[in-house]
Amino acid sequence: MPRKSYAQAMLDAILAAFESDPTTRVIGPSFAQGRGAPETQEAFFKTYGARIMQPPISEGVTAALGAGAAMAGLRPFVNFGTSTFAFEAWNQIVNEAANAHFMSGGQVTVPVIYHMFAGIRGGGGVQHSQSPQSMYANCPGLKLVLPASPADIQGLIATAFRSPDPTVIINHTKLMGLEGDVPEGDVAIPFGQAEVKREGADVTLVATSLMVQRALDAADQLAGDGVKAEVVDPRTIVPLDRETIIASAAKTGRLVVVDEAAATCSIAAEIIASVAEAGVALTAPPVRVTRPDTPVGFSPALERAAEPNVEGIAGAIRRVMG
Amino acid sequence: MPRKSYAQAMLDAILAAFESDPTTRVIGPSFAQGRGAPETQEAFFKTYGARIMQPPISEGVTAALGAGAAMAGLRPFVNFGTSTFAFEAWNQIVNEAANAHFMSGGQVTVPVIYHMFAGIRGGGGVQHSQSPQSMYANCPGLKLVLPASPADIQGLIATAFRSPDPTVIINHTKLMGLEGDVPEGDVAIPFGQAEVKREGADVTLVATSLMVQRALDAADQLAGDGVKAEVVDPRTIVPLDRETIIASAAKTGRLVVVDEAAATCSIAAEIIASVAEAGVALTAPPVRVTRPDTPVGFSPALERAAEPNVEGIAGAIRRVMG
Amino acid sequence: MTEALTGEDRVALFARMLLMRRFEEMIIHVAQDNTDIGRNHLYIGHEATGAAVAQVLQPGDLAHTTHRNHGHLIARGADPGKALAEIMGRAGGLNQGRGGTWHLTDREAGFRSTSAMVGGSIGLSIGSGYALRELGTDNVAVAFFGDGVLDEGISYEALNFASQYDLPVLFVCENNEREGAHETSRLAASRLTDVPRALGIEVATVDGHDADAVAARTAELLVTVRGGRPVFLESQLERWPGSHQVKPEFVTGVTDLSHAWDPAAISGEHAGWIRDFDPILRFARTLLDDGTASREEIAAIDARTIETMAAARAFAEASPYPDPEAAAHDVFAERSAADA
Amino acid sequence: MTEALTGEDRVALFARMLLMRRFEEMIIHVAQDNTDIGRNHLYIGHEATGAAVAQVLQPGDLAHTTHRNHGHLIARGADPGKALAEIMGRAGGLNQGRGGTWHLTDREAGFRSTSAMVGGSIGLSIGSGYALRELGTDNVAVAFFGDGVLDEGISYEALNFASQYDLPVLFVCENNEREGAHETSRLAASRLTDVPRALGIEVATVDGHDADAVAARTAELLVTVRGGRPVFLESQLERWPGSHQVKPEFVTGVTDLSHAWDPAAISGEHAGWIRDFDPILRFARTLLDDGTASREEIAAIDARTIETMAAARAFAEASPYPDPEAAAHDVFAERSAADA
Ligand SMILES: Cc1ncc(C[n+]2csc(CCOP(=O)(O)OP(=O)(O)O)c2C)c(N)n1
Ligand SMILES: Cc1ncc(C[n+]2csc(CCOP(=O)(O)OP(=O)(O)O)c2C)c(N)n1
Ligand SMILES: [Mg+2]
Ligand SMILES: [Mg+2]
Repeated sequence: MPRKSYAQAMLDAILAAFESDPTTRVIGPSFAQGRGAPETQEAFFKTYGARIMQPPISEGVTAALGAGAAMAGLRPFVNFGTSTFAFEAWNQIVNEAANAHFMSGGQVTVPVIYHMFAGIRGGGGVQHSQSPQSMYANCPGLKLVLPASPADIQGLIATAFRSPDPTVIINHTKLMGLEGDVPEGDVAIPFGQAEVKREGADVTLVATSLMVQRALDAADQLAGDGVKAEVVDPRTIVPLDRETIIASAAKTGRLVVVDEAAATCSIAAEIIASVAEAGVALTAPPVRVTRPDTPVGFSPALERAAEPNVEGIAGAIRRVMG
Repeated sequence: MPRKSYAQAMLDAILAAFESDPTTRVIGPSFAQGRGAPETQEAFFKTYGARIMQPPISEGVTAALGAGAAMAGLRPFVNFGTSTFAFEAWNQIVNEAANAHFMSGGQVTVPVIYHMFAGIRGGGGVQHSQSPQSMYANCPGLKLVLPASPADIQGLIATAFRSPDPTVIINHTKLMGLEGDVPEGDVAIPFGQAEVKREGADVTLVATSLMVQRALDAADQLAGDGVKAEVVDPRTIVPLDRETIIASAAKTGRLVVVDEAAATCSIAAEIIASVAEAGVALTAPPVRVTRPDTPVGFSPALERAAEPNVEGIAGAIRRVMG
Repeated sequence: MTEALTGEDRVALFARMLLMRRFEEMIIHVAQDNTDIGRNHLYIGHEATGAAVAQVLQPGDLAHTTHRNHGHLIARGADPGKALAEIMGRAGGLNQGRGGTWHLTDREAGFRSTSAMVGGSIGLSIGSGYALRELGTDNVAVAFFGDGVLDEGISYEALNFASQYDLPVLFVCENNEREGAHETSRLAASRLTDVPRALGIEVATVDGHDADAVAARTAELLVTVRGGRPVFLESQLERWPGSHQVKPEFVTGVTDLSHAWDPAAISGEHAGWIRDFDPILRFARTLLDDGTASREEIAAIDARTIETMAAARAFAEASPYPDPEAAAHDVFAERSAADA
Repeated sequence: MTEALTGEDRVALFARMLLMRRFEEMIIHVAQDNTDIGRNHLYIGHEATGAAVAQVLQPGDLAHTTHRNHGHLIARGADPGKALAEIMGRAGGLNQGRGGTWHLTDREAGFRSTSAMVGGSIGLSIGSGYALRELGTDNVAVAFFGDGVLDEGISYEALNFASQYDLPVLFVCENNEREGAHETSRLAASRLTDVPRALGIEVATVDGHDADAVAARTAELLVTVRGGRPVFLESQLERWPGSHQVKPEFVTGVTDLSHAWDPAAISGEHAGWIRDFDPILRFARTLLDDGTASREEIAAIDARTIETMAAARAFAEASPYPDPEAAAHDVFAERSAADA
């Protein structure tokens, strides 16, 4: 399998969609945040310039354009840059794009992709470090994708470009440089299928996005102490593969959930609640590891304090191991 | 104690704040949605017209105005009408008002109240029936208030007007006509104090907003079968009185959570997760009763299908009672 | 394409307007008999705009409308029975009962999604215009919206976007605001058209009660739009006296076409509006005056229209409410294994 | 209030501009030595605007600025040491290290909250203007923002709002966009000022490299603003060649004041910008030419400024990083029993 960076895999997936489907468009082309694969990006611009549009700084109408164009037969990949910029388009995403298929009685489909970078990225400060995934997860009608590896981003973007539904893809800025193996050929990864990224019998770690990498590191660290952690990556939050998560928790009897968004009403809460509702008898109370309910300060010291890290995850594992 | 409607209590609280504090303002005066207390409203307009402003249909700048004016010394009560209209102001609420105190290193306070009507209201259709409470709960820096009774709305608005922090108040449209006893005098209800609205030893029902009334009805209904349900109303979601909730769940050993928002990443999930994390040993798996993860269709038949109702709550109680 | 409408066209245009009016009157009747249809924003008084624009559009042109959408849908050929069924929340409705009055949608008639958010239609129209251009069609997008939409920042963004990128969008603003009344908008510009004009968009203003004028002006403007430049048309309207009602009422009475030839018979509180601003009576008068139609022909059209409405109402009332199961259908077009 | 600035005022204005410039140069130095200060948007080249506006404001006037805020804060008196400490993420920073470069805030200097969202400052300024009026003060609000803000719908909403409600807001747009370059904005209007003008707001345009002109024009406009009408001032700027850099670089070199009297010595790729558009050199030249200051006085101001910067840097570097505990402080001004 070829090895490539997350940024490269992302561009390759967009490129492949552009090659096979003439209705694809990119709206907002600064989609690698200067973080990778510049040659591919340049080649992409050269080949497909006419299908790429740089909108004004008008996120509201840009999101509406994406939804409207999707209804009218295009497949736009709308890139907002930092996820908070899309807050200017909240109504267009959660109240237009998300609802149109249902509201029209199924007459229209809205195959638009809304892509954004999120998370504590290093110096982003209070207004550029958010992780809005749970807000989107609470909006019916949007599919929600959090790719955690080069293979995932390539395979999930491939699926997003074939999906008839509006899809929000949230990429963690810090993942852009991550290297990994990516299968060749048709790599589409179906939505709603969690991946067990590491098997283990003692404790289930459910993690999303960058936190999958942190959870894997924590699992490595704990392996030295003889703790066998299983790492489950849901990959898509909507639809959510509760079955795989619940089965893993039932197997290990211990649950730690790691997500970078603020704690209250987070994906971490959702997963813990789903396992509890399923009646899984856990050996120890589940633990969530998230950003606390605080904005993220600019200072590196404050970022470090807010960001879920390997030590925190390892600590949570130790806690549930008793 | 005088008996009055929810709408009346709401207006009385605003009136009292206007009387005692000359820096209070109302931005967006259609705050009773034609649903009650017209005389008080008229008198209010007459006395305080100069402190009431009707903004253009520009929710973004209206929310920014509220935040900016609060920073500069006023106490604005900004009313958006239907909660989805505030989606046009998402960035101004969650990324400006919510962050300014923290981001400035505590130099500024933002005592603005953002008020909105939410929920399945009868004929609202897909775009006017949302319950955005969990989205706000996931945004650090906003206090979040869901008053469920005339006494609560009066007492919580009183507190909101004295609070230095940005506060989102979500009122369920269907509560406006509800009658109840309201204490006289200084009725401020502190944020972060749940109220046990009905005591019971067998099962804990945690419910918010209109669902508190539904939960009380279900508790009544089940009392006939000898089931003693305790109904806990958190009243504010941020801050959340987890202590009272956990204590009640520990006492009864059974938990049903009722909230009208879509299920995934909801307040219901948050409460179930909080109880699970606290290690409360429940006799039966907890159950959430929410709107499913669907938009709310217009037809009364579809509203009824989406809305958590007394039968659904009673069913959930029976399930946890085994 | 800019040729004047033929007599036949004009009679068809009149019939279209009357269909729209009788449809809204039927809504008032239903609202009076039925409490479940929510808050309706009727199109009464706007008919000349929606009908004339529809008349000069071409198949494949996409239109977007607002909370005040009934007339636009009917004008472009939506079935009145299905439209009424939708407004009544029935399974046989255009949107299977999911949309209701604010969201009437008919793909066949060129409506892909109807938003009730102020600013919804104008935003989506940018996407339609862009797609129609990119797909290499000769079609255009039309955004219908009220004066209130100019209060929202997204309207400004949409106008700027369309102007920047030469999108084939016709913006139709139905301005029913009374000078200084601030009933549905609070714009500091002295004229609505100052905003699009500042953004380099060609603007035009038309008397929205004059069907001939709207049709002629729109046909002209569409040449520019099909050529790849957006255009902004303001249709100036006198607000129908019933339009502020939460629940529609017959404030101006059921339209009596004989008022077209017998204005002396007009009476009541709102006689002024009926006499001077009802676009249906006005157009009927014109057609009579220039000999295009006779009283008998007009009466016959009305009779047919009233029959159509009776059939529509019968259809809608016979349509069942949706199955509760349907409440969770069509959240997504594609379901996955993880969906319950 | 509209009297011309005295010689003393003008020298003070020059000193203010130089302080702003040396501050940004210090940031470049720090960035070169320190990887932790993130992405900075420097105010180099804009100094005449921020300094001149600050010079004619009054105590109590509230200002709002953007991601490109350093100059505005320094111009209104923020401590350079605390400002630098903030940019370096230190506990002794203006915002205790929570804000960083994009959010410098100093209540004493009249800044309540600095947003890095495009459109943030202009929105908040409406609230400040409204509050200042409602509280019965004679003060005004100022919104500083770039040309890119006119792309966002909220700018249009803000202008409309201010015009509608006669709010005392001075809108200062620092336009550093090159004709047709679309580097920071894509506005279809032929001039930026077409938008506020369409909304009934008085507009003015000034050469943003000319400190005297900005001060005089702003002082004039503030009379209108204090009288209760918003005004829109466009400051036209030639983009500093370094401003597109993600990490600031010395593309134009450390400012050499002797270039004011010895332009022949200017060299390098960007000599044109330095010679024609550097507002500091230009103002120094004017002060020399009209006899307001001598070369020696200018050199002495510079020496003091450089000393101030040395002290600022020493202060900032000695300031510790915030305590990790502080990451959860001040989320709310009021904590409750339910807070952990
Ligand atoms: C974003 C948003 N804000 C507020 C509303 C509430 N609202 C519904 S109709 C309306 C007035 C619209 O006026 P206009 O666009 O002129 O249309 P008209 O009803 O006059 O035809 C308002 C404010 C809304 N639907 N959406
Ligand atoms: C809502 C939002 N969208 C996008 C951005 C990203 N962004 C930061 S600065 C900038 C350009 C701003 O241009 P302008 O306002 O002219 O200011 P300048 O940098 O030229 O001084 C953009 C698009 C943002 N910060 N906020
Ligand atoms: Mg109107
Ligand atoms: Mg600029």
